[in-house]
Amino acid sequence: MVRVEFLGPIQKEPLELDIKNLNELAEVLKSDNEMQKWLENSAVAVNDMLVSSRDIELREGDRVAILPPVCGG
Amino acid sequence: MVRVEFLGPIQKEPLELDIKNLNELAEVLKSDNEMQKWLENSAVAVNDMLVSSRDIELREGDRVAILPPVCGG
Amino acid sequence: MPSILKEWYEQEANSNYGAYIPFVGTVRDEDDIEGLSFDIYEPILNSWFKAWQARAKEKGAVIKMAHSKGDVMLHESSYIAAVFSPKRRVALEFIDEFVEDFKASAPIWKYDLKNGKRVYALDRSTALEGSGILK
Amino acid sequence: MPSILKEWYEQEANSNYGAYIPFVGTVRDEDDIEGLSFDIYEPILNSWFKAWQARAKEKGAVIKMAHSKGDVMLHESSYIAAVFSPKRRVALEFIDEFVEDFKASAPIWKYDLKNGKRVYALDRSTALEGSGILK
Repeated sequence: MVRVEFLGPIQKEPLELDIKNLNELAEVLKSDNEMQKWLENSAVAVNDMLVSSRDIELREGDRVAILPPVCGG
Repeated sequence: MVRVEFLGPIQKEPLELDIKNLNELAEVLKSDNEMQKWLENSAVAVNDMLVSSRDIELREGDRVAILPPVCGG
Repeated sequence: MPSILKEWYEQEANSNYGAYIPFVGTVRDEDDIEGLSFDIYEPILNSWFKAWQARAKEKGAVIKMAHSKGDVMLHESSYIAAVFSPKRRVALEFIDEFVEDFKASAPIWKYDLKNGKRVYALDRSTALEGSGILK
Repeated sequence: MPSILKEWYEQEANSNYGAYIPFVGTVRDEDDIEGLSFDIYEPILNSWFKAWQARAKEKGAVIKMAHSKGDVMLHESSYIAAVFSPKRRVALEFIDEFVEDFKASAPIWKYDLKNGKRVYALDRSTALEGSGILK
């Protein structure tokens, strides 16, 4: 299983998903109405490393984080 | 009379000169051996305003300052 | 003044740095807010900051940072950073680059506190690099 | 830490500035010096600084400055400046421009203290704009 966490203002509980890559994650999240608005402006981290493409295989135990727009300071 | 002061590292007592402009001041200072090395890299203030050309008339009571290279901080 | 500025200064008192430039960000009274509130995702913030510490070290400099979590009221400081460097030019450039990248890259989310509620400051927020890959 | 940084901060505590950036210049231990020493010509320094205060005001900012006269020993601070501004971008640019112009334009002369003597730091000094008109 892969754990997916939603950070900051995204009001959504973590998911435990049986997925093999970020393409499969995209399909799951696109079907979620409340997530659609966040997909456009959110970044993705796999095991706390930001990734720049969907071309990432996921393994058992990986953690994915969804990061909406930031504003520190 | 015009008072001429030498600032910072220029080891020279102030002068009281009977001069009408900065051209006359230049002539006086050029004839001073210890001043020659400073003329090239020093700026000039008249009544505490830096001037950018010699084209300045001086009046009775004016104060001229000679400012060698600076290094604050 | 935030006491951490003094602590940092004392930590480096014998390090022979010629320039010390702190940056202090304070919550302004504007738009009728009561304050700001922040969420921080520390694992990514820490690795981002470690990369900046390595960049500082390459230049013979040191960078320090502190950020508030949760609520910060008006006129309180929410964010403090500082660079120490042998030379002023490095320090001036470094604090600018660091603070700008902090705004663009640090995984921190800001909320206005209005009528006791947290309102996500979407219009002042910046999408992280690589955002949108799942859309 | 120089206590004047705290004083300045407290002076502006209720001014609603969002960014506070001090610059602290400290005497480094190098070239076997015992310290530095400074001469200042205050009338021109003051008018130069007033012009910068006016520039700061135009941008809604405030600039403060203090510089030592006479001897400053190793690891002591000789020069402190600070900018307060509503916005960070103005503050970051202003402190950089101010400190650089200070180096190039402030009527201050620096001496190394070596073996108890003052040695003018000509090689680190900058001729003021308009220098050489009498040569």
